Order: sequence, then C-alpha cells, then structure tokens
Amino acid sequence: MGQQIHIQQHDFSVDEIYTAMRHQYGSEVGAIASFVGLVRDHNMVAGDGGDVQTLTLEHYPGMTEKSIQKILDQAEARWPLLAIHVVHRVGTLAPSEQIVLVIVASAHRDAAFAGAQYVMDCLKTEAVFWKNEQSDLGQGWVESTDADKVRAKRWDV
Amino acid sequence: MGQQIHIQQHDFSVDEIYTAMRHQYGSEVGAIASFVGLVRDHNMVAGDGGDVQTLTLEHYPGMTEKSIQKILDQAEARWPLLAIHVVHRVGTLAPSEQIVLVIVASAHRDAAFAGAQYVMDCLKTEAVFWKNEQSDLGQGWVESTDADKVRAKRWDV
Amino acid sequence: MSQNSVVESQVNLNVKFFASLREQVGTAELHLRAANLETLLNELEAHLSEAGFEHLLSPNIRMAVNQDLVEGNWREAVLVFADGDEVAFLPPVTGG
Amino acid sequence: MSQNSVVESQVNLNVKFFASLREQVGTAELHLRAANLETLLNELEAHLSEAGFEHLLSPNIRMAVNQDLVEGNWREAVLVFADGDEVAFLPPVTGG
Repeated sequence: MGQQIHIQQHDFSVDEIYTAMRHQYGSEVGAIASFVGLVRDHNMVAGDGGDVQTLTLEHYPGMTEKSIQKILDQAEARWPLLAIHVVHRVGTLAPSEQIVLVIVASAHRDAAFAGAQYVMDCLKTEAVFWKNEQSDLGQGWVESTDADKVRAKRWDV
Repeated sequence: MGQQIHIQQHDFSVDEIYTAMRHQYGSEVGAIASFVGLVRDHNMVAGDGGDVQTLTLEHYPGMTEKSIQKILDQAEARWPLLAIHVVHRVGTLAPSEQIVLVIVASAHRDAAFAGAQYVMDCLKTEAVFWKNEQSDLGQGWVESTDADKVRAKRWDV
Repeated sequence: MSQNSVVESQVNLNVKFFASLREQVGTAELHLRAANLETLLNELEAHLSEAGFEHLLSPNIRMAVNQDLVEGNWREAVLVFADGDEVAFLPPVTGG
Repeated sequence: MSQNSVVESQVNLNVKFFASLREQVGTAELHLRAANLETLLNELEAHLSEAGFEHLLSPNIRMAVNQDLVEGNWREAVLVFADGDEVAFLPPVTGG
C-alpha cells in the first residue's frame, strides 16, 4: 500500500494530493475518502471563554512520524486500502487554517471511509503532537477529550 | 444548513467545491469530510467476466433531485452539519472518471464523517439513478447489492 | 392526482418507463388516457407486449405519480388521476 | 538501551521535555550522565525544581527511549542506558 506522511509548517493543497492519489492507482480506485481538520475559533481549553486567536502545534521530530506510521500500518492491516496520505501541520496557525489531511483510496467505499475515520480517531489519541491554544484571555494546552478516547476505543475488536 | 445538489453530465472539480465550502462558513468549520466515487474497471454485473469499458448512468430529472434532497434532510436532522454538497454525474463515463462527490462541513469531525457516509449509503439504495455497465463481453444493469442494503439499514435507529 | 374525486373522468397521462424496464417494454414514454389505476393498467396491457406488461407488474417495479413514490404495494393502491399527471414505473434504483 | 548489560556504567544522555512539561520543568533539553533509570531520576531530581520534578513523576507523563515508548509504568521499569540514548518525557498527546 502507498503510505505518505508529511509533517510540515507550510500549508498543503488538498487538490494536489487528491489528484496524485486518484491517478496513481488508475481504475483500481473506486473510492477516495478524505478528511480535513481546520482551526476553529471556538475555545477548547477549560476555564477560558475567549475566542481562539492562534493554535500552536508542537511535535517530536522522528517519534511523531513513527507514531503515525504505526497508525497507518494498523489501518492497512484492517482494511483493503490502496493508499493513505497524511499531512499534519505544526507551528502556529490562525482560525480557518488547515491543520490535518487524511486521504484514503480503496476499491471499496466502506474501506475508504473506515480507514480515514480510524486514522483520524487514532491521530487524536496516539499521534505525538501537542496543541497550545492562545485566546484573547490567555493560553492553555489542549488534551484529547474523554469522547476522543471513547471514539478511538471503539475500534478495538 | 447549506445544501447543494447538482446532477450533471460534465465532470466536477473537487477543489473548487472544497474551497468554496471551506470559506463559506469561516472559522465555524472544524471538519470537512468528503467522498469521491470513481468508475472502476472491475465488472459488477453477474455472469460477465469482461472488463468494464463504460458505465452509463440514467436518472429521472426532478425526481432524482427530490430523492437526494430527502437524504440530505435526513442527514441534517441527525447530525449538526453546516453544509452538504452532492454532485452526481449522469451519462456515459469511462473507467477512472469521477461519478459522485459528497462533501460535508461541520464543527465536529464525527458529524462530518457520519453525514458523508450516511449520504453515500443512502445514495446507493434510495437515490433515483440506474447504472448500465458496458464491458467487452456485453452490457448489464447494476443493482445495489445486499451488502449495500445492509449498510443503509444500519442507520435505522 | 386526487383521491377524493367523486366523478372519475378520463384524463391525459404521461407514462414513463426507466432503465431496464424501458428496455423491456420497448419505449420510454406513452401518452395514455385513463381515470384511475385500474383503467390505466387496462390501457398499458393493451399498449405493451405481453412480456413488457408482465415486467411492469413484477414485484421489484415501483410506481411514482408526479415524482412521488406510491407507498406500499402500488398494485393495490386506489389512485384517481388528474389531467396531466406524470406516472412513472421505476426498476430498482442505485446511485453513488 | 540494553537491558542485558552486566556492568552499568555512566553514559551520556539527551533528556527531552515537551509541551506543558517543558514549561513546567523550564527547559526543553538536558544533557545528563546516568547508568540506569534510578541514577537518571537522581540526576533529574538534582537538576530540576521540586515542582518540575514532581510534574515529571505525575501519572500522565510517559517516557520514551530512542523514540520508543516505554510500555507500562516506566517508573517501575528496569532500564539500563547506552551512550547517546535519547530519553524523552511526554505529556498527554493529541493530534488531528
């Protein structure tokens, strides 16, 4: 299966990645599911009612890629996927900016959807990133929520 | 919620639709899930081992749009969605061509994923289209499979 | 379509056939006059081949009037038509 | 890292702290010498503030050696270090 993982400060083009994936596997591809996460202005950090001004993402170069690699290997073992491409930004982002892209190609729609959702759920709880929210009232570290953990757990057989 | 339904012969640009959706709701949008279905060369019609040369989609103008509208209304009632855009092609398509796009924006990733998957599952079993596959060995009408019906049924509460 | 008409008069109907059914009945559209479902079926039997009419009645064919599906088994429905009604017969659908 | 060493000698370690823990201990990286987990913790206690060291030991902090997470409770693990090992302390992660 084709796996690509990119951790980068600069923005990404969904179109470029979609187009490359669509053509790489020709008419074997019946389904491409994708997910983009964007910075919301809604505050996630408890005890701070301010609007989000910026979100800063920190990572651990090397280990972060390994943590994502492990997630993609698990997805590949569970569903018949042709390709997964993950782009995850780090650094300081403003509201409306793209944070993450997960895009999955498969012969079958169910596998494509499940693969993309699985990778996103695991990114929330297992990928080695940290998020700091800066609002007009202060700053704080974002943790994965209990709901995130429940979502990731539901994939355990 | 912003709903758009387009039934058309010509191809569509995922990028244009994604970009418009991303900017229309500003920083309320935290998640955009999308799905593209493409023509596979793998034959779906029983008793015919030939490779697919073309796929012809027929619809019932007016009623087809209504059938999709109903699906989007159901999705909107179930999840907190900001926008759904469906583009579905009709006419004769070659392998690798784009058939359908479902793209859903929400504040939350679970709603975006569920909305997109629900709409796709219902399109398979409820949307008023017919598909005729032409292979090098003949032609035949494609029906939704039992698996498609099971997938659509799983959304019934 | 009105289900409350007391007097059932013959009206003009556009009758449409789609996809595999269109192929089986050999036409995409018929312009017929009928007052209700019973008289429409008589007309259809008269205009279609025996095989085509049998296909129309097969269990997987659904009926729509003015682009609304007739709920349940349309063969047992009580339908009185209004002038210009569009009646469509649909084989199993699949999109996506 | 080798868990089979018989002789445990002091080696050079790069010790990294991330995100909220980096803020709490007040540094991103320390270069320390230690032979095993026990001597490393002694070094860390000596180099960090009392509050910083307490944060390091709090239950939600995980440890990685050479970018592999130490499974289970790292505080109870038997770890013998090799020269140049990279030891990282990670607060709860979240991506996506």
